[in-house]
Amino acid sequence: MSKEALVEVKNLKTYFYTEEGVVKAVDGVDYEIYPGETLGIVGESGCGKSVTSLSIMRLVESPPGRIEAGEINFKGTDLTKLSEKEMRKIRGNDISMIFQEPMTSLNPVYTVGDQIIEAITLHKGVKRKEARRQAIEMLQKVGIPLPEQRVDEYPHQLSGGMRQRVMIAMALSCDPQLLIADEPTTALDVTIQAQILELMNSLKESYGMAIMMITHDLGVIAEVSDRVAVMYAGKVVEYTDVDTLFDDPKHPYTWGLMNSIPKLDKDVDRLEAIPGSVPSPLNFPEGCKFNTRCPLAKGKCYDVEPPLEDTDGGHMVRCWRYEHLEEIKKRGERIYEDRGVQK
Amino acid sequence: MEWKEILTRLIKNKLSLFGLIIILFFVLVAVFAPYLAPPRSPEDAYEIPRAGWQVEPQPPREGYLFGTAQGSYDIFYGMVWGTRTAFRIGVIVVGLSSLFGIIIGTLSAYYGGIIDEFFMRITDVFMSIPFLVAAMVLTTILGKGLDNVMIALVTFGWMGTARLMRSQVLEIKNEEFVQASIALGASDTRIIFKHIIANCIFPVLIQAFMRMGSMVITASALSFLGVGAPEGYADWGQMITFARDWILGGQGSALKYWYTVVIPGTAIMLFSLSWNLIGDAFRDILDPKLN
Amino acid sequence: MAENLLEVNNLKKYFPVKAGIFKRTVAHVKAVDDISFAVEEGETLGLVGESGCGKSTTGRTILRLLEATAGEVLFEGKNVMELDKKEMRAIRRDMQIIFQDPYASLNPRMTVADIVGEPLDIHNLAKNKKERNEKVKEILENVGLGAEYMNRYPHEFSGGQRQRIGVARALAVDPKLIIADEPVSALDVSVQAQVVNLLQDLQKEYGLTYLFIAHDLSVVKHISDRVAVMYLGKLVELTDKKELFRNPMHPYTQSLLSAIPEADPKKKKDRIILEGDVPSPVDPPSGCRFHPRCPKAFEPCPVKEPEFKEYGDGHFAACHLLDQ
Amino acid sequence: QEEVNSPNTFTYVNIGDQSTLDPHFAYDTGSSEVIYQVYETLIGYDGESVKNFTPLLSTEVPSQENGLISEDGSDYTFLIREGVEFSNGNSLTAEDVKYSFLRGMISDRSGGPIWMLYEPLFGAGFAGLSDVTADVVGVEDPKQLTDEQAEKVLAVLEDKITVDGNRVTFHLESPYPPFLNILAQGASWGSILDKEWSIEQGAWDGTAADIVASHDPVKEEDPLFDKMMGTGPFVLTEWVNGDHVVFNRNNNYWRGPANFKTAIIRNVDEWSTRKLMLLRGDADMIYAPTQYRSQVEGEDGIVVTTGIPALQNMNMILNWDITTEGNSYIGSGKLDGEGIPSDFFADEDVRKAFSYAFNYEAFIEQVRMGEAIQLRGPIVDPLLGYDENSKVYSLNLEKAEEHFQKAFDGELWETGFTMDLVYNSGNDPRKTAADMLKSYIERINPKFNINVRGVQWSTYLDASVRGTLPASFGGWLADFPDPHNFVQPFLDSSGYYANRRGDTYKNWADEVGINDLIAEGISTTDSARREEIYKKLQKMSIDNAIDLWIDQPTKSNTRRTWVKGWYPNAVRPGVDFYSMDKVAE
Amino acid sequence: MINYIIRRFLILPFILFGVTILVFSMIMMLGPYQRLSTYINDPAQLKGQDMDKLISKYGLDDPWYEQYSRWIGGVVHGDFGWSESAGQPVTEAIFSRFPATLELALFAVIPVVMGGIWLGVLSAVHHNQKFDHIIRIISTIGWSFPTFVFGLLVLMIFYGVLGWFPPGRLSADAAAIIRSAEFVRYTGLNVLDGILNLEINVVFDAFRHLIGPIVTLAIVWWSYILRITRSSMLETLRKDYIRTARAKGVAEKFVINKHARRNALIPVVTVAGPMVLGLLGGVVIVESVFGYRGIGQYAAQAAQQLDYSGILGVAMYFSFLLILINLIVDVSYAVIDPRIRLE
Ligand SMILES: Nc1ncnc2c1ncn2[C@@H]1O[C@H](COP(=O)(O)OP(=O)(O)OP(=O)(O)O)[C@@H](O)[C@H]1O
Ligand SMILES: Nc1ncnc2c1ncn2[C@@H]1O[C@H](COP(=O)(O)OP(=O)(O)OP(=O)(O)O)[C@@H](O)[C@H]1O
Ligand SMILES: [Mg+2]
Ligand SMILES: [Mg+2]
Repeated sequence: MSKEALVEVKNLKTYFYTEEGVVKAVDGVDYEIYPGETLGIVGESGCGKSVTSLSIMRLVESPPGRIEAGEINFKGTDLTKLSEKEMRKIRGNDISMIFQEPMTSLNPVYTVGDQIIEAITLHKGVKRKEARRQAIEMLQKVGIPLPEQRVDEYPHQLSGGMRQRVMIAMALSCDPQLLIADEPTTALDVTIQAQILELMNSLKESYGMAIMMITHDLGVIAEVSDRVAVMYAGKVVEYTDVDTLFDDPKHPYTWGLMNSIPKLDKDVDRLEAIPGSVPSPLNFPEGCKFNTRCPLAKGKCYDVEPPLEDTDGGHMVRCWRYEHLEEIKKRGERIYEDRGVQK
Repeated sequence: MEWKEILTRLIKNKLSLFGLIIILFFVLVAVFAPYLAPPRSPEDAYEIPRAGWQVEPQPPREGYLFGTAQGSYDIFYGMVWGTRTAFRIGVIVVGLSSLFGIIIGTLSAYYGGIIDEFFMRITDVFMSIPFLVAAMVLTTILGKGLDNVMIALVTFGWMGTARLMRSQVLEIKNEEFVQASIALGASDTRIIFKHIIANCIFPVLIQAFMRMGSMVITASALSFLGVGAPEGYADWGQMITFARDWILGGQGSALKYWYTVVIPGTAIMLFSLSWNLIGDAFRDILDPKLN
Repeated sequence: MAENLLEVNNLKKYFPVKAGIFKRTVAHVKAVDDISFAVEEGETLGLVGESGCGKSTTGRTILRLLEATAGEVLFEGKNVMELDKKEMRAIRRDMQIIFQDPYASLNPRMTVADIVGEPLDIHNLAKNKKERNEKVKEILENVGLGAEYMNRYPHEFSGGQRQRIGVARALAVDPKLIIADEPVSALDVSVQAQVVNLLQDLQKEYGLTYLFIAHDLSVVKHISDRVAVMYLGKLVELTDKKELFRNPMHPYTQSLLSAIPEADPKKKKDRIILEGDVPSPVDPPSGCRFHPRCPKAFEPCPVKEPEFKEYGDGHFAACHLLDQ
Repeated sequence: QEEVNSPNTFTYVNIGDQSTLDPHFAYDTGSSEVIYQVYETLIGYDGESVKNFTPLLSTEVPSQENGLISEDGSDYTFLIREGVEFSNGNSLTAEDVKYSFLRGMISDRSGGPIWMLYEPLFGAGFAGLSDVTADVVGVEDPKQLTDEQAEKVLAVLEDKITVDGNRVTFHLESPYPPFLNILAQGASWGSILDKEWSIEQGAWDGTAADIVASHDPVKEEDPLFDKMMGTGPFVLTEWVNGDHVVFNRNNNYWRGPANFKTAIIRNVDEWSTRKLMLLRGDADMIYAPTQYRSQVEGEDGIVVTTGIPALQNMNMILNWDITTEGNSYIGSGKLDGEGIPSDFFADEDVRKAFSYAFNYEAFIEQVRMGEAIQLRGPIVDPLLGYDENSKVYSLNLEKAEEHFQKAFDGELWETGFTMDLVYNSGNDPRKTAADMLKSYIERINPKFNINVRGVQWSTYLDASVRGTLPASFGGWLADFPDPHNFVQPFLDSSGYYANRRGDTYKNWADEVGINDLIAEGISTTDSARREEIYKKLQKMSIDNAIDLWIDQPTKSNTRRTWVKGWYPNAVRPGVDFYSMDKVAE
Repeated sequence: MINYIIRRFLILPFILFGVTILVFSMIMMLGPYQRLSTYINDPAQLKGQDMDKLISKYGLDDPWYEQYSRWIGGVVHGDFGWSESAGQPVTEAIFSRFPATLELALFAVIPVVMGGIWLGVLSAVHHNQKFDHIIRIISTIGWSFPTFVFGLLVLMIFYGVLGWFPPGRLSADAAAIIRSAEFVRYTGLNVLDGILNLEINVVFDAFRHLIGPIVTLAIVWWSYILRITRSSMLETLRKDYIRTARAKGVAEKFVINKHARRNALIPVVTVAGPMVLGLLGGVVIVESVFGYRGIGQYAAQAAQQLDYSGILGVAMYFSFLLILINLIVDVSYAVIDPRIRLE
């Protein structure tokens, strides 16, 4: 791609030093986000999605967390090197973030207006009155009816969907260049989720910002992203544009993920279930971290961690044996064995 | 979490290890009291022997390792046997009041409605009188003596546990595993004991640890107010109350009678501190939010 | 056609809302408001709907974990609502429940053996400890867990494994009906499939009947034979799953189907995006409860409650449009 | 050289509190100490003396020499001082004096001090108004008097005190040697009230009709409960019970104004606090119990006066006739080693053995820190009948053993015994005394068991009245400095303590003539005869080991060196502020 | 909210009734002879052997319900009977001492609450750092020491050695000013009245006397508030909305002071009731040690002298006070927590 990346994450490692040991939550992640695009990040719970995004915001709780290595270049400056003060100027202004739980992400003791106004006055240097006007405008934009009235309400007076809209209004109030959305719809009902996703899409168009959309729902990914990074155990295992990914997943994990969800339009007798569960970040296996669950794993997979390799035209995969998968796919076989009743 | 694991973690934590060691030390002192400070006769074991009839405290000397307190009471003897008293107060008072609290709290929360209302109003009534004042009144009426002190402390000491237990049970009783058990056809008793109490017990336990020390302190406050253990009974609270009129020293030396206050004071403080440290550590271990 | 194992007739569950000085009941949460359906022996009936629409309440009321406000529940022809304590205990062997939250549904202070063995203890299904442990081992193996896990505590397991333990506990009494209340919602996608497969296998093996509650239509569709759609305490549509997806009659079902994001970027479908939120069940809208959000609402909707009736072979729905 | 703190204020820090300010109601040291500063009596003690009087509101001390006491010793006349004013400006008259005594006799609250007026005026057996009403009109309860009966009673009372100009005469039933002592008691019953003012406050209005209403008032409803109006050197300014009493100087005081404007009595129970207040100079004088005195003795700016005799004693009353019913203090209640029988202490040998098993010397030296003298019977030094050479017991375990062997014909020695020695909790000297007995007696024979038990005051009182205690502690503070005030309560069959020894003792005392001796002692004016009688009673107390006679504590006074003019008096409650001054060294 | 308060008012009579029954039943455990010691504690007064007369005079041998109803009948008319230990009617005794205790409690609560909260917040912010450990140990020690020992030590150091803070409530000179006719007793609180009367000496002197007891109470109760604030703050700092605030770019100082503290204080408010309960208990000891004439000292006295109307009165007034405080707590709860206020 020709455009210059807005954010460039290089070999990011964020560890937590806990009593039980070192949690390698993010263990060498690379990706870029370009202006105006949506990067989807998908992966199972605990694979490090949130920690990556918090690392970009430099909000990883420390102690116990620490960014161990890597660079996060935002428009040419390495965020990991900035002072806390400089970083504060960026937060909420250049990069904003919305979170999974709309119920708990707003401070219950302040009105939603206050919380949006705080963000505006903090970064735009405008008077409170003007900030309030802008806040109402933002609420209007995110589709909250009667914004003049809602602005003085407390979070608990709003429904979940509304709160998420407020969160979005707050995040967008300072025209950020990047919006990090950490599972913004997971806690919402499907019908509300559809509302929010549509809202985000329309706002993205009118604001022209980049979005980093974190989710574990492949449906959402397919709906909103331009490019996708699939994460597993603190690492990106597959990274390409959204169409390619869904057309031709090359990593056995991505494959499994896609086939383990039932489709509305296709009937299958059985789902393909990836066996076992994600290894504990306290002690990842040697070699490829997926080897504990991968049916294709063999030899080298148990010893050496595969690199994130460009297979063709920017389709990056972290697998020694992805070609093997190609063959199986061609044969139209299932790669994951049944794990039902064991006799 | 299993007991073994809890213990391991208590030992790993420096502060709680300190607490455990101190408590262990006191346990040993209590167990070996008859050897450390042989009583004249077993029935009078809790009666502190007097070195004479002198009122003024006398400093440590041969035969009286910690000196003698007001009235020539042997401080060493009082401290050694007082350890047993401290455990007795702690264990019996905390044990019984926690038991009452658990029963009342559990019944209130589990059955709700009028039962809840009834028990909670009773709790309110008992909580309307400051603990120390209430205990003081009851001890005064029952008369001096450790048993009466303990009765008073138990009578007015169960409400905190009851409330804690109630809120715990209210929380737990709607948990899905309780529902699951009901769906399996389990009886009330089984649910209460196997599921509810087992899951509420830790906060209560933590609270109990914290109260172990404070009960000994409260008992000493009662001694101070003149309604505690009878004169000459081996009890730390009494020992420190003996120091009451000597704390400020005399004749130009503020530290003249240091041993009367420092020795029992340290023991009480260490005892209470240790339970608190263990309780604190316990809470940290059991509260995943803080880890 | 098989017998109806479970028949729910005009079931209502209102939760009182207490307020005021004397904590008097000032209103009711009409969590389940007059619903009727039947589940045939051996089939899976899916029950979907948005959060708070009353799915769990339905399930729990059937099992009498909650006492119904009105209506009857016939299990094998017996009205469960009228059973006394002892009969209820007995019937609990035949009806079981699996919960949504794999973390909350297992007692953290009991070992796996005790959790799975509990139903055996309660109903005296094992003569002695040894026999009980044998049985527990067998059940655990059935759900894909090795005997080596028996003496561990729930927190030592992953979500998927815990859910298997929950399933094992329900299976221990050899039930006929299992009400699965969102058993996979809390699980990761890759693990979801494991549990779904397990449930399907168990059904085949033991001839179980499921009432499968979920908010995720795609999962429901995958596992169910028939699907019921619920909205704000009422059933709005109930039919065979193929029929439902081919020919959703109720506007709510239609929008629900279209709202689901599909894991296929090429398929950009036309969405019916509903306005607003689900109204409160305390004071539900008059007439058809869906009318304030319904894109197709017309005159009778706010005033008259549509009847839940059959429109063609086993396809029930409640919408005024259908009567036009 | 130190400067005097607040030279215009005198602060005395004491313990306890006051129960009332009504002189006819008060019967406790705390109250008397306050009353003394405001009210005055007809005569008072001369300085430290408890025998010599000095005139106060009367111009002369009556005596047979000056003719103010009649020949037969039964009429006492006082000449009332002229020109004395109450602090409200009213003049003192003889009427005020008569009113004061009549008002006292009428109000006569139950359990109060007024028996001391009835006994001399009406004779032995008369202890209060009810005895007079019973005698005169046959009504037991004065509250039931009809107006007519009341008139009769009042007339009888008025006959006893007559006024003639400025002369007030008391007509005693028979000679009563300590009568002047009673009137001279520094506070309370002898106080002279302002009649006009008192009636204004609602006190007895002088009529017979008001007797019923004024008799035996409920303390708090007593009109003079919290008000005072006297002729004394100070005026009550503020009384906050249990905390402090503030007096201001009476600038018109007939003997001239006091040395400081304000005097304060503060009540602080905590010793450490009192001590610090003294050391900081915020207190001019404090109450320092013997055992803590060493903490302040020798400090700069502080003087301690010790060895002040106090008309006070401590003994252990032995119960000759223990109530066995519901008694948990006497074990089995039998002579079987597991308890003691009801008549345990009726055996003289047991009493003697106990008397020999007490270390009087150590008790006085260590517990009293030398500030006490051994008792020689109920009468204390320096009252009539006290003989410092009389026989006493001392610790002698062989003798004790001998007596124990003899007791109950040797049976006791064989079976042994178990009993409780009970003291009221918080009283350390009593506890120590009990511990002492226990330690010596258990040493004599391993079969002897004594359990020392502390019980709270109310239980103690209850048990001692019910007679369940095998032995109880007695302590007596004299009402007036006369041996009668000791022998009567301790030895007389109708005395307060005799009651605690049970009927066995009462009968015995009657048989051996103790009661007669006491009666003779109080009605004899002849000093020598009296001395003889009291010496005999002392001797009987010791010879028969009626009780375990322990000690007579002495008092001490602790004050700043800048306090001048303080002097001790064994009888007077509290201190005499008027005599004192604050002057830097 | 209002309903809740009204409900509490309606329950109030039951609780008060319960309290009277409770205390009365304790007193009735004594026999009439023993209860007579309530009236007479000097054996010299019992010379006439008129105990029985006294018992019937005071109605001590009536059945309990008669005695109780006699008493409760008075209570209804605001008459709590006569307090033997105070030598005053109970109500008078309590009201004359109430300002002193109120003054002490008010001034003690300020450092306790301010200091406790401040230290608790600091401790939480420095969670698991040296500062946190030190503060925790000190507070635990403070909690582990008998109050009266502290009191006596404070007395020794600040009065005995330094001469700064004398015991009692006022020195003689200041007391004389207060007694003078010109001095108007507006409130009974010496400090306040001193200010209102422009008597700086009184204010100063009253303060001098207050500091000792305050310090003693504070040492003990600091640790209590500190612990609760600390754990509440720790919990709050982990809340999602704190992360939201940080993500907005709010400076850490404001995150803690504006967003976290207010929320953290909500649970702290709920312990105000128990704290006051304990404080009132502590007052009993502290007032005894410092010779400070307040309700606490009175309670100690009354209990020791078995002055049952006195004890009953103190218990009643303490429960009035507590119920009042709980009402205030509920209201302040609502003020800081809009979720309740708007209910
Ligand atoms: N404060 C922390 N201390 C210790 N470990 C942490 C902390 N925060 C996160 N982790 C660990 O880091 C790993 C990655 O967590 P992260 O929150 O990034 O997962 P995620 O992919 O966002 O999962 P989810 O889908 O559940 O949100 C997890 O194993 C988690 O336990
Ligand atoms: N015990 C209860 N008391 C009062 N209201 C209740 C209770 N249980 C449930 N409700 C209410 O009843 C309605 C239906 O709840 P229910 O749990 O059945 O919904 P659901 O469809 O299972 O939702 P979800 O998908 O969130 O589990 C909700 O509005 C809920 O708030
Ligand atoms: Mg996450
Ligand atoms: Mg549900």
